[in-house]
Formats: sequence, structure tokens, C-alpha cells
Amino acid sequence: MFPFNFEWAWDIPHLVFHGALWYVLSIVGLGLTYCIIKSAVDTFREEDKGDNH
Amino acid sequence: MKEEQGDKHTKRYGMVIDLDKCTGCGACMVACYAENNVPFKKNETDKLDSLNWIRIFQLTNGRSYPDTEICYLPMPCQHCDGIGKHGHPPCVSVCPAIATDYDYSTGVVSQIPTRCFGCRYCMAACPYHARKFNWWDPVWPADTEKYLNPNVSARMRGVVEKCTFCFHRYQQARDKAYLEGRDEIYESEYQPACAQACPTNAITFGDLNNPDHAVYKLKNSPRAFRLLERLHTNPKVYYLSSKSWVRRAGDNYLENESRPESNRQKIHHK
Amino acid sequence: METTPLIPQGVKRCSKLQFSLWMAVAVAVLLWGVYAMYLVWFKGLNQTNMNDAYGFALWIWADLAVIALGGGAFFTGFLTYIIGKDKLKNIINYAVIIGFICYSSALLILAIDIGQPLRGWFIFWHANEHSMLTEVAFCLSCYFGVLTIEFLPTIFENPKLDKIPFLHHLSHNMHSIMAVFAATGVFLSFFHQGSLGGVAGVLFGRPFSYREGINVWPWTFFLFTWSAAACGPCFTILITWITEKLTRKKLVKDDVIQLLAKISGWMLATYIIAKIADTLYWAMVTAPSMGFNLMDFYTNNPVYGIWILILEIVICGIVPAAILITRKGRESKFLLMLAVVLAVVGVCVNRWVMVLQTLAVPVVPFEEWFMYAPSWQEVATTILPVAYGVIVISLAHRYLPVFPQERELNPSN
Amino acid sequence: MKIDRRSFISLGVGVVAGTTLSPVPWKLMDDISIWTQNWPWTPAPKGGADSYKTSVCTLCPGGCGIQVRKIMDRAVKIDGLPEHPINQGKLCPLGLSGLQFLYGPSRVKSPMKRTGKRGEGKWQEISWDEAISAVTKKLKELREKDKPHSVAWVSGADKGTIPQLIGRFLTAYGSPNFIRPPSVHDAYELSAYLMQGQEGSVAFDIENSDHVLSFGTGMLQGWGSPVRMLNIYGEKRDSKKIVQIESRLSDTAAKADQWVPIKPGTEGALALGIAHVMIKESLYKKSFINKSAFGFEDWTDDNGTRHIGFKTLVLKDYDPEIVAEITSVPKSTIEKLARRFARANRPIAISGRGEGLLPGSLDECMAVHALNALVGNINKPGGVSVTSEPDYAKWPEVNIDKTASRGMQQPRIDGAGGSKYPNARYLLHRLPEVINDTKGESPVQALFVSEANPLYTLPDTKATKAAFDRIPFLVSFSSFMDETALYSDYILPNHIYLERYEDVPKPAGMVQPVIGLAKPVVKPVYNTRHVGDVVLQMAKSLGSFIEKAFPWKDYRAYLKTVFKDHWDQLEDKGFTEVKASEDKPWANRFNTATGKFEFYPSARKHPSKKDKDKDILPGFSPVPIEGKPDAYPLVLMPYDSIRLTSGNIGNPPFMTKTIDDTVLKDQTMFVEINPKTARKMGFFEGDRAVVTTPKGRAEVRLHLFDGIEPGVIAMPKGFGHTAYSKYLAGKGANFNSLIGPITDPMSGLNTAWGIRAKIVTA
Repeated sequence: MFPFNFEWAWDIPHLVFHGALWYVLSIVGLGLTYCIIKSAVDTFREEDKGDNH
Repeated sequence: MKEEQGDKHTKRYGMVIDLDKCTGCGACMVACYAENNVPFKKNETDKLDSLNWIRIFQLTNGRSYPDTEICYLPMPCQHCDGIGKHGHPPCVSVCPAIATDYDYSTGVVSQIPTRCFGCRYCMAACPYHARKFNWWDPVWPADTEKYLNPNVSARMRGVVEKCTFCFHRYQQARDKAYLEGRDEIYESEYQPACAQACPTNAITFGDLNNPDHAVYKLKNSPRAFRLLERLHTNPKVYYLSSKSWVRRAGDNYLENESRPESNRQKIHHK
Repeated sequence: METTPLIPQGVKRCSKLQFSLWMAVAVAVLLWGVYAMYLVWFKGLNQTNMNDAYGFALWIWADLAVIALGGGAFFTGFLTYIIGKDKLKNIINYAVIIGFICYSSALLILAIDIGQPLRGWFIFWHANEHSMLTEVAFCLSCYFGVLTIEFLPTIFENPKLDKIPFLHHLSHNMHSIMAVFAATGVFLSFFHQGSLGGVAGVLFGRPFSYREGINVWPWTFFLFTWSAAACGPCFTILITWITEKLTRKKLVKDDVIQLLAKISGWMLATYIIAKIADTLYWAMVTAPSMGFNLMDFYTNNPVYGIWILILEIVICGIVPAAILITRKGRESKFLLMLAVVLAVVGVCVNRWVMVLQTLAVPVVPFEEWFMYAPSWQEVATTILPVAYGVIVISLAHRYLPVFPQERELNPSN
Repeated sequence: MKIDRRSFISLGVGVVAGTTLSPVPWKLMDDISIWTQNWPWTPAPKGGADSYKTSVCTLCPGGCGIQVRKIMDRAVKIDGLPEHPINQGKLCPLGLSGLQFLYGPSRVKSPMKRTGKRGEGKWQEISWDEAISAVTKKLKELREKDKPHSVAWVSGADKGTIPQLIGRFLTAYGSPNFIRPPSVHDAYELSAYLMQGQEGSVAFDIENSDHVLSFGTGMLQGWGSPVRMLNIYGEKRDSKKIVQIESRLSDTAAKADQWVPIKPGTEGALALGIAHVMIKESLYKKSFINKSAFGFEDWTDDNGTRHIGFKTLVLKDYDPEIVAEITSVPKSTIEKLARRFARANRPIAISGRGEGLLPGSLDECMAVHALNALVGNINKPGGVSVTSEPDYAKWPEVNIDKTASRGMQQPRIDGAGGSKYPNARYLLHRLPEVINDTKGESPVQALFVSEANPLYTLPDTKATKAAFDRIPFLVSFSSFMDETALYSDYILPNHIYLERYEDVPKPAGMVQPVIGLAKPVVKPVYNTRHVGDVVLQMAKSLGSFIEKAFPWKDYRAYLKTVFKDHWDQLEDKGFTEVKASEDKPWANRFNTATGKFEFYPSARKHPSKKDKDKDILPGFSPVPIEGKPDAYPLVLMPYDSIRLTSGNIGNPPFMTKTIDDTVLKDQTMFVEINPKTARKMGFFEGDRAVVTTPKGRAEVRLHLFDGIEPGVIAMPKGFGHTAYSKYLAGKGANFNSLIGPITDPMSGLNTAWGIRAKIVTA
């Protein structure tokens, strides 16, 4: 799964498979991170607004 | 059954089993149990729940008394080379965790029980049922644990096991050769337990690529055939039989389909 | 009928007592399954009726079947977010929940099925990317993650949770980029549905299931994705219908169901044409090259007759496809439900034969057919996800705003 | 409150997130996996220094050389000894299973005294001193009562130093009742004695023969030295034709060049039919017959009485037409068999069914042996010869007292060598009958059993048990909890072969006079003792002249004295060749009254009636079997499988594991039946049924097998154990419990080869 696993090989099947895998994981991970950060920001802004009111 | 002349340095260990010689005595099975720490249970009559790395089948010609004939056929793991260039047996590529592998230097299909997590996909893939699952915790009653061979680890419940062509013996022979400064392992130095024990010498083992080894010639015998060749599993276990019904029983044929002529012509009738 | 802050506003729910009784039944069944699971985990797979000829059996079938049926989630998602069939937003939540249940069940069954569950993670750590099962495991896990992400906003819309500002925002933000997640999910699904087909299709030692194909992908790869896309939505329709019947109210508008049914119908129709072509090629070219006649696969055994092929292709393939692609068929409630039931049965039969019959057929000429019947432990652990699904759906339906059209269709007094 | 709850939830979420992100769960996951790879209940065999010890396997009389691989003090594998002349590095499944006997669950771990009822399995462990004094106390008591002859000792073998030591002990003690279990070699040796006048073991030089005509001999199923036979088959297959005559397609028949199915029990007639063709077509070896045979042609004795010869008898009574009718072998086949046999260069005819645990009919054996004479292939390479026993074990005569002398003069309890059966040496199968027929006190007051398991191997288990019930003192020396040990009063467990010294005589049937030496390869695992040492200790304990007859410190010292010059080689290599001093193996020397091979054995005297020529010449009279055809329409025969031991050694778990599921399923064994017979009776494959014979019944399943004659059913020998461990006990039925002995009125040997039976649905 990782290049430090001893069965890892820098060959095409590995690159295709794990390339796709990490690509997907990145999208999902980044998307989720984006949502969480944005929500946190939104929440604080809202609270700020609330305070201002 | 075209064989390319293999590279001299790449070994392809294989087996030739002469069914004309095999009397079904079972010595190969017992030698294998003893060598490879194969456990036993009270009831071993369910052959699909019985750990056997080599199992003897009894084939009959299906004719009635007194024209009946029977033939014994010992079946270990066929150590398939697989489709195309070798290295693609049915079981290896399906294993999700690389617990079984094709050793390019010997052609042996290995099995690592501590890596295996028991998904059994390889068993579904193997048409020979050469792969066995440890459905139970192995138990060695009384003091029988004492006879376990330290060169072969005992398998725990929940993993797949199979014939390894006694690969630990290859490793020992290789180490010995290395210590003695040899590149080559002698034919007699690496023999699996079944071949060693076989009282009729029906089992011959060696490097199929090495013209000096007995198997090299035997595999090209007109009596030779392999099991399920039509599936392109490309096994390294060859069988010899002078009986055409036995050779035909080694594969599936459509009704009225004959075995390929190339094989049939060369048969000498005893 | 009471309304607490936990239950979405403006909808009717059954009494707590009624709900508790209903849940008690489901939990009892669940516990039975959990007990069987405990037996299998602690005593080993000797608790099953599997053997060296049946390394795969009921559980793998169940896995394949629930994933095919859970295919409604990805395909509805695909239609909703990528093709832009906005109408389907009215059923997508439920499709996602059903998918979530199916996929979590599949993972659970896999964890029971493997001989060394504590080493199960080796499939990721020591992955062999050539194995269809590895692909399945990765895609399945990733897609399960995506399904969870897709399910989460609905959970956060529970009135109580929605009050937490962070969750409220999170729900909103996740909705806003849901198309990205859905697209990823669709990508993953195309692969793992296909890989599941590949699981049987690549077995060149098994003439019953082996198929040629393109590059590393056998035809079954594409057929499985296709059939999941066709039959998954049927299962969504079926479960929606059952939910409507049990709750005694309409939850989704007919036009939504009709649209989904129509698309499913065309998927099924095209699928079955491809399946027939595949079967013909296999029966006339692939199998004979291995020494098998078609009828060799359907004779000399007590169970698998040619009926099963007819059942799968004609009765559960051509018939529902014909119903669903004709407006008259779709619009008849009876025929519609008949068609979705047949389609669901059909995909289950397909998964069954691809797993069980594959292993039943003798390949070594001097062996006989291998027959198998599951042990009660296998049955119980297979029913376990059903009970689990009932519980999740009941909870979701009671506490979450799953059906956007529910309030409109059931105006409160 | 609200804040509390909120912070509580936050805390929980934080803890979960924190733990997940920390290395703890990952490390834990890894550790658990490593634990599954090293489960404490799955053994991990320890490594260590590797060594090999050579020895000889004594699990059967085959005499194979073995090398035992050891890791430190554990024996881990038995392989064949490559340089051994008998097995050349090969081994049979039994020999390969040896370590399961050494470490296995059926061993008797210490001397034991019975505390419950006989056979109940309740024991008290006792010390060796207690055990030996209990036994000698009984022996002294019997001698005091002047009944030393009421002691009998059943010993698994009669050749080799241990049986001789036991024999000497009995002689000194005053009992003639040393008994060995029966074997087909009894019939061979008796035939050779009668026809050739030679005493010794009969050797078949199958290695160098080019045509083997076997009348049902299980050459590949454990007959003689099993690995020797298998090795010949594998290595010299192309140089010989094998013809197997038997009514079931056995493994031997399956591997033969020709299988000749025959009506069971008529093999002798076929031999005579073949002789008829050979004589009629003048295919026999005239040079041998004219010069070296007696009784072939008609002759006149000293009294002027005219006698018919073999030729006249055979030509008159055994025309192939008649024989074809008797045997159901077609006339043309008989003729072909005869011509091929006669034309071969070194043909051998060999009789005896299966593995050879049954002697069979003497007439049949002589008829077959007559074929060897017709081709003149006797005492020649590639033929049949008689080799005298090597005489390495010679000791001074025993000086015995009057009691012992009186005891020794008593007739043997089994009747062997007596007036009724003068030619027989041991007739163990008669023992139960004799005991059961005696009114009052049992003629056997004390029975010792070593390396034998008569309660399992003797025919008619019920009668045997009844007889044993009447023996007041029963001692077993078995290493294993076998049926006889389980039924005895004391068990004085012997070391098993891997723990003891023992010479291994030349295996039966073999030409080369190979003597092997079994050596201890591991220290005794349990509190057992060498039976040879126990005999010496018993002698010592009995004292006086008995003690003096055994001047050796222990068995090993005795063995060393016996082998003198051979000892070093034996210790070093594990085997040596010891030739009998006065005998050259191939000497064409007949010790009969005429000095020739006698078709008309003048030594064959029937004690009771007036001899007719026909009774003396090898002839054929159907060997009767028990049961009436109308009540028992089928014929039940046993068969031997090399994967299933049927003698005193119980099948080891490894071998039981190799048994097919058409032979044993769960705990039930299969009886083979021809599909035609089964169909007629309405049976299908795998059906459960009950087999009943006049002697007993057994619950079985049916296996439809085309290789068995319609009307005949067959079951394997070796199942139906009630002792040993759960890995053997309770599986299938014992064939011996379904059959009784049939004593040949001429020789006393047990001729029963089958019994009539019926099967009904279970």
C-alpha cells in the first residue's frame, strides 16, 4: 500500500492502481477537510455576527 | 504440449508421476503429512475437510465386471505456470495479500500461512482443489507434538495451505550448495518427501529445464499428459500412462471429440 | 402520535410503544445473528458448511448480492448529480441510506467470512493490485466512506442535531459539494461493481464463470456494473414501496419512481441483451474450448438444471425489462412491483450462480458435482444484516428527514 | 447542564479523534495480527541440532532399513535407508507413520494392573518390580501345581532372538506352548517340506523372474516384504509379466498385465487345469521332471502296489473344460495362461490370498507349487527356493528339572505337531476352540501375549473372547492399548521398535539373507521395558536352573553374544547378510525320501484314514465355507489394503487419514458389491445395510464396485477395533468377527477364505 512495504514495486500496475487510489483518497479527504474548515469558519462568523447583534 | 527450451539458469521444478507404476499405496500422502506437519483429526473421511497436500484419486474406466480397470492418480498442487508466459497460475494473481506467490527462480508456487488471512479466493480459483483450508485448530494428541518438523511451520486455524514441493528442502539444499561453493544443486539433493518415499519410484522430481534431470526426458514421453491442459493452467506436474482412457480422463472433452492427434500417435502399446 | 424535538417537524410517526415493539423484533433477529457471528469468530469457520470445494459460499453470495442491490445509491447519485436528473433528489437520500446499509453489511459479512479477521487489514497493507478482490476491498471501503459522507448531511438534518451550528453548516457545506463526492463514488462504484464481476470472471480454472474480455477485465466486469446499475434502483424502488406500505403513507411521488423505473428498465434491457450475447459466446466458444458443452453445466446434479439459466435471463431479465421499458407496464402498480421484484431476484440469482454454481461444477473430470447447504450459523449471519438494515431504516425514517416530499404528500392536520 | 453535556460530548469526540490519530490503534492492530501468527495453542516446533540414526522398521516383518531424523532428542521423521538392500531408501505408509506409534495416543505408558472388569479399561499403574513379581508368583504357583504346560505364550514371530529367548524360557519353565499367529508362509513351508523335504523359509525370486502367475497373492498389498515388492514392481516392471488370478479387482490385479477373474475358492483347480494343458501340450520341462521329480508318472512301490502319478491325475480329472466350469475361467484363457507360463524363461507361480495372514488350503498351495516344478524353476535364480534358517542363535541345551521335563512332554494345547496334525508347527486359530471345548478347568491357565493381538486377529471374535474369559491369568507385553492388552490382567509394556534393540530376521519370501538390527533411536518415552529384559528378569526371579539357563546381563549383552562377528557391522550399518552355514541357496538339493521333488509327497501321511493316491497328490476339493446358500445368498470375502493394517499393529492415524471415502465414511465402513447384484437387491451407492454371516453381523454401507464378481461382496480387513485410541476405535467392523476358522483336516491349517453372507437394509 505504501512504497515502504517490501512488496512494493515501481511498475505500471502499481502506479495505475495506487495512483487511482491515492487520487480518490485525496479528493475525498480534501473535500471533507474543505467542508469541515468552511463549516468551522461559518460557525465562528455566525457567532461573531451574533455577538455583534 | 509444446515446451520451449527454458533458460538454463531459470529452474522450473516439476514432477512426473508414472501412473503405470503407482499402486495407490499412500506412502506419498503419509510422507507428506510427516514432513510437512499436516495434522489429523478423529474423522478424516470428509475429503473436503481433510488436509491433504497430495491426495490419491481412484479412476475407473467405467466398464462392468470383468472388463473393469482402475488407475490411481496422486494429485499434489500442480504448481501451474499459468496462461502465457509463466508466473500466472490461477491462484497467485487472485490472492489479495500476496500470501501465495510464484517463485521465478524455481517455478514453485509458495504459500505463506502467516500472511494469509483466509479469504479462500485462491481455493475458488484452483480447479484441482489442491488448496486446503484450516477449518479447525490443529491438534497433536498425546506426545505427537514432539515429532513436528522444525523446518515447516504448523499452520493455524483460518488459513489456506497446500503442497510447496517441500520448498524448505530446496532452501536447505541451496544453503548447502552455497556453503560448498556450488552454483548448482544436484538432482538428488532436492527431492520432496513424496518422491523420496514412493516405493515404486512412480514419482520423479527435478528441474524441467535441465536436460540432465530425469524429468526433462520423461515429460516428453508419448505417455505423458497433464491435468486440465485445456484450461491453460500449464501445470508442472506431468502424468504418464500407457492407457488411453487414463490419458483422456485427464481433461474434459466434448462428446465425439478426440484427444489431439499429436499426443495419440506416439503412444506405444505395451 | 407524538412529536418530540427528535422527530422532524410536520411528519407523523407511530407511537413509541409500537416503534419499540417493532424494534424489539428486529433486535431479537439481530442478536441471533450476533450469536452466530460470535460462534464463527471464536470457534472458527468450522461452524459453517463450507469446505475445500466451497471456499466461497452463502456469505460471498450475500456480499455480491447486497452490493449489487446497493448499486441504487451510486447509480441514482450518478443520475442526480452528474446527469442532472433533479427529480431524483427526492429519492436520493433513501437510495444512499439503502446503499449505506448494503455496503456496511457487506463489510461485516466479509469480516465474518475471512479465516483470520484480525489480519483482514493485510488486504490493504500487503495489497496485491492484480487481485480483483484487492480492488474490491479498496473501492468498497472507499465507497463506503463516500456513502457515509453522503449519509451524514441527512443525519445532521435531524432537528436536534441541526441546532448545533457547526453541524448545521457542515451539512450545508457537504450538500454544496455533494456532486464531487457523488462523482468519486460513481467512479469507485464502476470499478468495484466491475471487480466483483471480475472475481468470478478471471477464474480461468473455472470454465463455468471464466469469460474473455478487454485487457485485464473480463466481460463479467462490465456485466456486473451494468446489472448493478439496472437492478440497484429497482431495489431502491422496492424498499421504498415496502416502506410506504409499512408506514401506510406515500413518501415519494409517482413521477420520481416512474423516472427511476424507466431508466432502470432501459438499463436492464440493454444489460440483458449484453448478458445474452455473453452467454451465447461463452456457451458456443469459451466453454467448448475448455471441453465443456453448455448442458454439462446443467446436468448430472440435483439442483442446477437449465431452469436456473432460464430463470435468470428470461423470467428475471427479459420479462422485467419488457415491463419497465413500456409505459403501460411501468404505470401498472402491480406490473411495476412485479418487475422490480423479478429484477432483484434476477440479480441475486446471477450472483448466486457466479459464486455457488461456479464451485459446484466439477472441473477435474473424475470428480463429481459438489453440493452445499449452509449451516444455521451461515444463515443467521446472513440474516443479521437484514435485521440491521431494518433497524437503520426504521431509525432513519423516524428521526431523519429522508423523504423531501413526505410533508407535501401527507399534509398534517 | 447544557454546557456540561455539550462539553462531555466534545470531550468524547476529542478522545475518539485523538486516539484515532495517535499511533495506539495502529500499533494494537499490528500486535493483534502478530499474536494471530503465534497463537499459543498452535505449536511452533523448536529447532536444534539435526542428526540421523539408522535402524530397521519392525512394524511388519518386511525388515526395511530406516533413517530417523532427529532434532535434539526428538525424532521428527522416518525415511527409508537408501543403502538398505530390501527397501533402497523407500518406505511404505506404515513405516512412514512410525513416529505416531512412538509418541501417539494409544501407548501404554507404564506397567499396569487391571482393577475393573476385564476389558473395562480400569487400570492401576504399578512398578516394574511389582509387575514382574506378580507374574512370576503366578508362574511359580503353576509349577508347584505341576502344571507348567498350562502356560502358553503367543509371540508375534518365531524367528529372531526375542522369540527364541521366549521359547527357551518356556522350555526351561516346562511348557511346549510357544505359539505364533498363522501366516501364508505356514502353507508355503509345509508344501516345501512335503514336496522338497526342505525345512526353512520359502523364497520367491521375483526380482529375477520374468513371469509371475499369482493365485490371488496380494503382492502389492502387503504380502511378504511390502516395500521390496513395490520396489520390484516399480523398478523391474518392464522385465516381467504379472498375471493376477482373483475374484476382485484388487490393487495387485489392477496393476497386473492380466487380471483373470475367478470364482473364489477354486484357485487350486485352475492351477491343476493349467498343469493339464502344460502336460497335454508337452510344455513342461522334461529335463527337470525326468531327472529330479518323483511321482509325476505312475509308479509301483516296494510292495508292488501300483500308484497313479500327478500326470495321470491331472490329465484325467482336470481337463480345461471341467476346470472352466469349476472356476468360471474360460477354457481358452486357461490354455493361454498355461502356454505363456510354460514359455517364459523364469516363471514363478505363487499362491496365498491377499497380504498373507491366512495360511489357506495346503492342497491349493501344493497344486500351485507343482506348476513351479513343471517348469523346473525350483531352487534357481528367478525361481522358488527354500533357504534354511541361519544358525546364529545357538546356545547350550537347557538343563531342566523333572517338572519342566514332564511339562515339555505334554502335547501342545493347539494340537500342532501332535498325532492329528503332525506337520503343523503352530495352530493358534485352534486355541479358542480347544479351550471352549474343554470341560472343567481351562487347559490354559496363564497366557502371555507379546507382539500379537489375538483378540483382534483371530477369526470368530466371540469364541475367542469366550475362551479368553476362561483363562484365569492373562498378561500382555504390548506397547499399545490393543484389544488383547485391554482384556488382560497385567500389561508389561514393551519398548516400541524405535526404543529397543532387536534383530530382524530375513523377511519372508526374500532370497537375499539380510539380517537387520533395530536400534534405539530415542530414549524410551515412557516407563516401558524391553520384553527380552523382562524375560531375563522373570527367569532370574524364578531362580535355580531356570535362572542358570539365561546367563546374560541383559538383552543387549545376549544379542551381542549371539551375533559375535556380525555385531560390528550390524551396529554400524544396521544390516548384514548371514548365510546358513550348511546351505547354498541355489543348491538343487531335495531332502525327500527319494531325494527328488515329490509330486507324490511320501511324507504326507494322513494319520486317521487309509491314504488314497488322490489324497496324497496335490488335488482340488472345493474349500468349504460356512453358511447355507439359501439363507446366505452372497459370499463375503475380506480384502487387504496397504493403507490399512490388519495384523497386530493398529492402523496409525496418518494411514487412516489416507483411506478413501468409498472405504470408510464417518465411522461406517463400506462393503463392496457389484452394481448388478446391488441393483437386483434394490441397493444404491452409499446405502446403509447390515451384513449378516453365520458368525456375526455388522452395520455397513454399500459401495458399488464394478471390479467385484456379482454375488460376491468384499470388505477390508483392519477395521472394527475396540481398543487403541479414538483415531481408530469404533471405525467399521472387524472382518474376524464375521468369520470362523475352518481347519484343514489334513494339515490343521485354517483354510477359511470367506463366508456366506446376506445383506439387508439397515
